[in-house]
Amino acid sequence: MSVRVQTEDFDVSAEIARLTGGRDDIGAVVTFTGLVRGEAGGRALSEMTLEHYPGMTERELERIEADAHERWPLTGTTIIHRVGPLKPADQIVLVVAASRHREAAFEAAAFLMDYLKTRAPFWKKETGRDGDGSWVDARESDDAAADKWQRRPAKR
Amino acid sequence: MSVRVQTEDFDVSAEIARLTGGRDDIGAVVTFTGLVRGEAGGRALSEMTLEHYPGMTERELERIEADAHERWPLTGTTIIHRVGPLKPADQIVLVVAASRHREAAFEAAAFLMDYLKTRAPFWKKETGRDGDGSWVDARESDDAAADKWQRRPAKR
Amino acid sequence: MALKLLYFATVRERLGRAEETVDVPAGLQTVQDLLDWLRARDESYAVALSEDARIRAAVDQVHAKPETTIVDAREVAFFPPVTGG
Amino acid sequence: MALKLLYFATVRERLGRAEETVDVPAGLQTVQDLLDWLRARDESYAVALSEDARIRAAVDQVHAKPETTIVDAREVAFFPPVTGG
Repeated sequence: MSVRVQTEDFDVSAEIARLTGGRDDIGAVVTFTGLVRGEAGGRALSEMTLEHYPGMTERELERIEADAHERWPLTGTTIIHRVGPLKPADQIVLVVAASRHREAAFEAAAFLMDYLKTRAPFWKKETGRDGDGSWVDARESDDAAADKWQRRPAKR
Repeated sequence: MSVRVQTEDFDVSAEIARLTGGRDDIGAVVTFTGLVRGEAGGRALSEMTLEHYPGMTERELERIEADAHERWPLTGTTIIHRVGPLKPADQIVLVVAASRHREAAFEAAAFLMDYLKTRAPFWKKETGRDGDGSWVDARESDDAAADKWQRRPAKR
Repeated sequence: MALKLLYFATVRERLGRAEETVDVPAGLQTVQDLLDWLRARDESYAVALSEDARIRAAVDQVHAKPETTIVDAREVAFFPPVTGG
Repeated sequence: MALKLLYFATVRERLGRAEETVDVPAGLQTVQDLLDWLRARDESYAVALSEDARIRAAVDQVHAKPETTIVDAREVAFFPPVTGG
């Protein structure tokens, strides 16, 4: 299990290798990479700034990760979230879930993202090409996505 | 859309970059990497050989990929499957799905794997450390996983 | 009781500060009590922590509800719904 | 009618060959007809293409069912259920 909050970019292959290196009991690795889009609600963006709550962020991500390990038989997970100023097409977030079987890896990666979106204390501010800054509104669909895991059975 | 059947290994980061490079309308990239496990049914393995049906394999993977693009609004997909002799911990298969939103990327990647497992003409032969070779049996759970997409609604 | 307060995103911008330490009356028991006390204290809090703004709170770096206790808390944070990922 | 037959995995190993071209009687209409004809032709086919082996087929590189036509087909492949991924 590993959680990192950083300004630097990340390399997906290197993060996969970090989980799989030196072992041969992993059959499936699923990664999710979130990227900054250059447009939001019809507005062209020049920058996206990620604010967070140092200390709580790491603790919350670790709780989410531990929750995933209780629900699925995982051989490893990684969560990396960037903070600070980012540009369109930059990578923002990476989630990696490794398991013996693909179902657990897929479900755990989706779960980690759904929970991260609604629980980890990050806030996005978009700056338009016109120079105007505005905070991103939380999406109700993200709450619904996180809520659906409440109904799911445990370990499979 | 891109399909490759090859003996060489692949690099996940490079494949992500191939889909995202030069554009800023992608918000989510999901990858699935399948790896050779060193053990099967309690037997330690020394090698796994992938046989396939040249020509049909590529056509079938392209059909599966086109099917995913009909079901979800994807900005790009990649399927790479290795053939020939592989060792435990080697990468076997890569699926990449890119979209504006994470739900489509996650679902399409899972769909591609489920369909690939039941439709693409590959066959695995495992060689134990004892030198005995045996063909892998198809799992009924794979058929069930592929069947569940028949009940899903189209484009979202 | 000295309590560290932290503000993020819109709340931070509206208040014009990221954190402060305040002396809160001993009678305050919950996050809701603290919110009500702050709002009554100064117009700037009433605006920044307005009920319309869907303000969320964390007590000692754990997500909190209005009824969560703040007794013995070291820090309380106020912020809008999170938007990471 | 000259038809190219391809065999994979267990079927290939049991038959001892990966492909062959056979002259099939004009009356054969479907994959099932072809299977029955092959099985009756030689004991080695009866074993390699045994009904117990859950044999699958493809006609001109498209998955086929027992009732799929082989009229005008260029190649037919027989193999066990696929196990890639």
